[in-house]
Amino acid sequence: MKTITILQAASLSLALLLSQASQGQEPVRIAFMDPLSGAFTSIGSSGLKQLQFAADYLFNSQGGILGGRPIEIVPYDNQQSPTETQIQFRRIVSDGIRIVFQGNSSAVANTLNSTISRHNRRNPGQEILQINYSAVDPILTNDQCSFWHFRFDAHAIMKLNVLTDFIAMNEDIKSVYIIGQDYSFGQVVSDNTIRLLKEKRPDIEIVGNEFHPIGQVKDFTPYVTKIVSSDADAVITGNFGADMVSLARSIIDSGLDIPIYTFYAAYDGITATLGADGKNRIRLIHNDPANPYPTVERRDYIRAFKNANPDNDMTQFRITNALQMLVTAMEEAQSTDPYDIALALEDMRFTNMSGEELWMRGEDHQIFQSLHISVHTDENIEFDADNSGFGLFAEYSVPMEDTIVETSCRMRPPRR
Amino acid sequence: MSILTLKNVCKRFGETEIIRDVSLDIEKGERHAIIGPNGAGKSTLFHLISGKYALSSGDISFHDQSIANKKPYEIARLGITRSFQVTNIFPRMTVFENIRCGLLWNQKYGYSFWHLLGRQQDLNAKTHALLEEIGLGHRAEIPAGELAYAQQRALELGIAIASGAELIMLDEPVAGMSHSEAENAVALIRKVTEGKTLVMVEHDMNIVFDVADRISVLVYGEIIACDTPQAIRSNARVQEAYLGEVAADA
Amino acid sequence: MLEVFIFATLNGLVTGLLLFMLASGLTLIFSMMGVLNFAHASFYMLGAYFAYSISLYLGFWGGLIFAPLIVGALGALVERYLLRRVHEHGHVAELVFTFGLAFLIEEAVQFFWGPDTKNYRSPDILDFPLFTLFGQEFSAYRGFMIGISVAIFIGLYHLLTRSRIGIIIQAAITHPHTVANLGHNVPLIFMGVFGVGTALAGVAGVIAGPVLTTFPGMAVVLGSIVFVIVVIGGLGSLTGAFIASLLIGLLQSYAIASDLGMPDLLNLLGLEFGRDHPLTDLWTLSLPQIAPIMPFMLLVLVLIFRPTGLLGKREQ
Amino acid sequence: MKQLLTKSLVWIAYLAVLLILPQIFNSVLAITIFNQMAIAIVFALSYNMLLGQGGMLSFGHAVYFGLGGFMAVHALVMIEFETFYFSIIYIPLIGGLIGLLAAVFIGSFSTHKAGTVFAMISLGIGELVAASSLIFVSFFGGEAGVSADRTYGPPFFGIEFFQDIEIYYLAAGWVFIATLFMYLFTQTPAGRMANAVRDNPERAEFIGYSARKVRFISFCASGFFAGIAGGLFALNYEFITEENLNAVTSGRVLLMAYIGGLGYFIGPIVGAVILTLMNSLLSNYTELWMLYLGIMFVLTVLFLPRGFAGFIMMHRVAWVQKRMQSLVMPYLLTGVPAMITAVSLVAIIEMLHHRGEEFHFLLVTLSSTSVFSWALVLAVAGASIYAVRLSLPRLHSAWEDANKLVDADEDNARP
Repeated sequence: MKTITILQAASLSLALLLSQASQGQEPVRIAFMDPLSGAFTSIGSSGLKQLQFAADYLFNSQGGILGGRPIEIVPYDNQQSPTETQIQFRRIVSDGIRIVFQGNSSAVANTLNSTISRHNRRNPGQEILQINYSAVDPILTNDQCSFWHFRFDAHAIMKLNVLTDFIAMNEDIKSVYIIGQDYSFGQVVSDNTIRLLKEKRPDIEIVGNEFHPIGQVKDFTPYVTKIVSSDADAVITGNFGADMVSLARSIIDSGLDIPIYTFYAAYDGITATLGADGKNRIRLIHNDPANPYPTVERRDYIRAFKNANPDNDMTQFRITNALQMLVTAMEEAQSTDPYDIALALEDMRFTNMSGEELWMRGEDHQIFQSLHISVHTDENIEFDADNSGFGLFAEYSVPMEDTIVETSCRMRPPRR
Repeated sequence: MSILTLKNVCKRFGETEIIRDVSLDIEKGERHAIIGPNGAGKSTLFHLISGKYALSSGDISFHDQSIANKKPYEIARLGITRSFQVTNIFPRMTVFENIRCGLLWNQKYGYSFWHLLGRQQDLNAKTHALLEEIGLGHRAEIPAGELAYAQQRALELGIAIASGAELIMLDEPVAGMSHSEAENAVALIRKVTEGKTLVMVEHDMNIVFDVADRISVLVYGEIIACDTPQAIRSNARVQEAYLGEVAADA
Repeated sequence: MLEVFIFATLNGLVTGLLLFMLASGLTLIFSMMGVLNFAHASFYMLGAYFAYSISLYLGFWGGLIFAPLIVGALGALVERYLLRRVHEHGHVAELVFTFGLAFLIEEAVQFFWGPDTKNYRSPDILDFPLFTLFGQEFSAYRGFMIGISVAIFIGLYHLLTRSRIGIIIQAAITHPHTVANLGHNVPLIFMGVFGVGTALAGVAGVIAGPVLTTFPGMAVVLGSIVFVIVVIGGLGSLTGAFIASLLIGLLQSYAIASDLGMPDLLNLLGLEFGRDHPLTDLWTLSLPQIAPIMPFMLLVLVLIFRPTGLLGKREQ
Repeated sequence: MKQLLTKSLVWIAYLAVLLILPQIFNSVLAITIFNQMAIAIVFALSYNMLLGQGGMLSFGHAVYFGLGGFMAVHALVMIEFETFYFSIIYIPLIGGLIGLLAAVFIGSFSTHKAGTVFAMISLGIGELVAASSLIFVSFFGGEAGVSADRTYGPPFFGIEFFQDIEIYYLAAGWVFIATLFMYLFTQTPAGRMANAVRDNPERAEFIGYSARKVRFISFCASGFFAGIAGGLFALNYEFITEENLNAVTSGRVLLMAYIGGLGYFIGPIVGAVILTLMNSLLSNYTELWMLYLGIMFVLTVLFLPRGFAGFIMMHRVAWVQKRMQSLVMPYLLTGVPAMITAVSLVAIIEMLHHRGEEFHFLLVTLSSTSVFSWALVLAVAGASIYAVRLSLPRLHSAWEDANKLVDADEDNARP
């Protein structure tokens, strides 16, 4: 993989210096843009490994696509910074690549989304397609939806819908405490949790609704003190990264034994760090099966990936889904032009390796598939995370049909 | 008539009183020297006049206008300029720039950021003239920090007089110079302070008695005598309080 | 409410004392050499990471002993072979150098230990609740943290007031220049002080790592705060640093604990603003929200109204 | 007169380079990088007005850049909704005015002192503004920032600024003007006194200048030009986020100015170009580019305290004495092996980084697991280091010779 990275980089910058974007080559080139240096490297590079693996294992080793053309993944490092994203996007354009995979940080996804629609409007015939495999800000498939953007992850409200159902079913929970990072996603989580719980379980009391600055909190104990003194029966948080770990740690250390409902409390070092302390306490809402994994095919796929990348996990299977559906669309349209691909992707129904059906709604380009709530444990874990023995075990699943929500998207497909 | 007047000036640092009730009149146009043993408070007196230190009590007036506790730059603008015991120039700027900066305020440039100095023929001419006067014309483009010691002292004198002040205060202008250097320095001082008022602190008695019209003797923060050189020479108190000591050294 | 207050105080104490362990070293270094060491928090981070790696083989206590020594040695080397070079170029150069060093150390940590959070655990012996109040546990480890910090404070205090080297350092703090004339090997003292200072930061890292999580960002989170403390406390004043540390520790902890905010203030004034008001963010501001920036507000205010800091004598 | 001629020639050359560059490198990416450079140059120059010219070390200069940028983006939005309507070529000016406004306010209390106190205040202010920018979402747009579309303004001679290249020429124009004015500022009484105050504030006061006022003026000017840079940023990216006024950006501009060379007018320009190139090219060769950047920065502070520009200026004496040629050979003899050493060290770092994985490095394929790789790299490193040690004394003596005589008659040293 690295070999490709560096060769690519070299040839690209060479191309730059000779001011000749290398166009019209044999391989179908797909850009992967996510943090590959800096604090968030691990998440970005893990995603890159998964995409690269999917391309090689599913297609390149099977003789390529569109009659023998290999898929070539070209990495771009945006350091999870909107500004750097702008620069890398222009690099992608000048390299003549038309399809961009991007996942991390809604801020980046939003920037990219508006940049791409701007670019596509100003440069007809050179449109770029955005494959969003992980950014969950609802507006991307609602008010800000775009013909050139497809999301392969369930957005925050969809996930919260399921999560609140799950909480509503639990009679023991009489009060919840919401704590999150002080930015858009944190706000979305808090607002919708309150809204949905009011509908489903008016008796549940919201005993706390806390925002803390992103990545600036040294010690979460003061927050936990408030949680404890509020006698909450459960905690809901949208925190990620170090903020997630520290929060969970502080809650555990304070001896508070209540469930913690999260979005991002697994993989990339977090599972290992939580270890035994988090067992049966921390639950995740996510859009893809966890242990036990349904099909043999799926298991083999994970094993193959594990063998190729012993230090990484198949953390975002949706990347594979996205690539498979993308290729299906290309084959269908017999074209690599973003416009044709987009049309083919709209309302596509696709059965993936886990044997479940995925639906890409044409109205807002939002994927729908089964959603799951899993617990952090070391029991019945076939595929663990961070090689820690701990992993995710699915406790509750919702079929695709029940995850569908309305959209405010009014999409104007471009004329051709 | 007197240009600078000190009335019962006192300066305390915490408990210790450095300047005790000093009163002094500097006549317009005179060359006045202040002498006294180390730690007598000569430099402190300079700092008080030039506004580096605030008075503890008393009053200082320049042209019958009180300058007590004014800011140094306000006092400088009124026409009092000074040099320092330890060389005090702008080391990273060229000799030329040093002098030109000295000239700026009294040439009415103020804080202007719309004049281009390169275009100010008159100003630059004045600067060159002054450079020649202090004998640094050929060093104009050297960074001041790289000058030899004696030259740096000369430069400092140049900066001091550049402001065109009427009252020039020099703190040990020839300290640490060789005999010949000192002579040149004195000559220079005579030349540039022509028609101005000079107050200087100096240890070298020959120079003091050679240059000064009047001498004040400062001992432990008090002026014990203020008179013509001859009178000072023959003043008994000064003899035992100060000159005796010097004689002993010699 | 009472329990919140009590625990807020305890938490503030823990944070404050931890901050002091960093601030004390920084103050010592500054007092001696007039260098505000930007990289100080980075040494704290190094302490945590070394302790983590060591604890994998020798357990927590091994880390507690050896990590600070390694960090201290590193610090001494930095002073001897790098900082001393820069010294002749003046304070700005020094400040900029330590700034670059901080940058470099963070990158180096990511290079050697990777960007993920490390699973650095507190020792099992201290893995029990010290006491339980209103059904809330106060872990023994936090008690241990307080203990260590206090011990270090006392130790440092004695070292500075009783021992001969302490007297010299004291002298150097008040009269930096005269000490050299007294024929002491000042460069050596500098190296020593820098070493000890960074070692203290190391200790802080070792005992903070398990609680505040060990990740490459941990230096940045604390770095500027420690700076603020040293400046607020008064450049060169240990006692000032101590007061400032506790002040900021408690301030932040109380701010988070409280639920007060602009809305309460407005209600108090009987004012009412709709959500759509252009300044809505201001009207909905809450104390917990601004807790992390409080130190900086304090810093700016102090510097404007009392540039010497609370107990400082010297100005830069 | 002759001097004036040469000077104006330099400026014409500068303008020419700015205009011709995109003709030589015309790929989309090249233009992007040039736009970055343009912004960086103005920003770094404005920072140098503070630190280099005025001796004020600031850790919060991004505040003025950012505020200018935010206001500029909001201005673009207003143009889009025709709150008021003017050509976007004036947008940078708006950024500049906002930067100036902020500087006037903050400078009024932060310029009392230079040195540590000033540095700390700037740090505090920087953190405050950065933090507030995340709290006051309605103006700063939270972590996603605010964005606008630059193409809604009235066309400027038919140009609607759809393409980055058009923005580049606009930026180039602004860069040229800003650079010119910042240079001229150094030639004014205020600019000169800034140097004087930097060198010796006490003396400056005794020649009639309030050190504080002098600092204040430089501070405001610097804020103004930082704001212009922010405005250019807004035009180029049509959006801006909190990260453009936080400590990272402040740190980056410090790096640029310092690596380029403080005190020399051209320094920051050099630094801006170098860092922009590193940032956008190096980051594609290796994930470790930040590490290399850090190493480079520390080395610069250690060995080139006056930055690259300072390194060039070091040769003034030798140049004046026409002794440069005597240095060429020694430089090559030491420089080439030194380069090789650096490269081999980089190779070692990369090998450690790609634990086990194979990767291409220049012409060879390396892997930390292959003995051959290690042998090769270590051999090269060892040999080159030895070569450096061998040739260093010669370079040293050559340097001595080239700079000798100077004490004998400094007059030669006059350029």
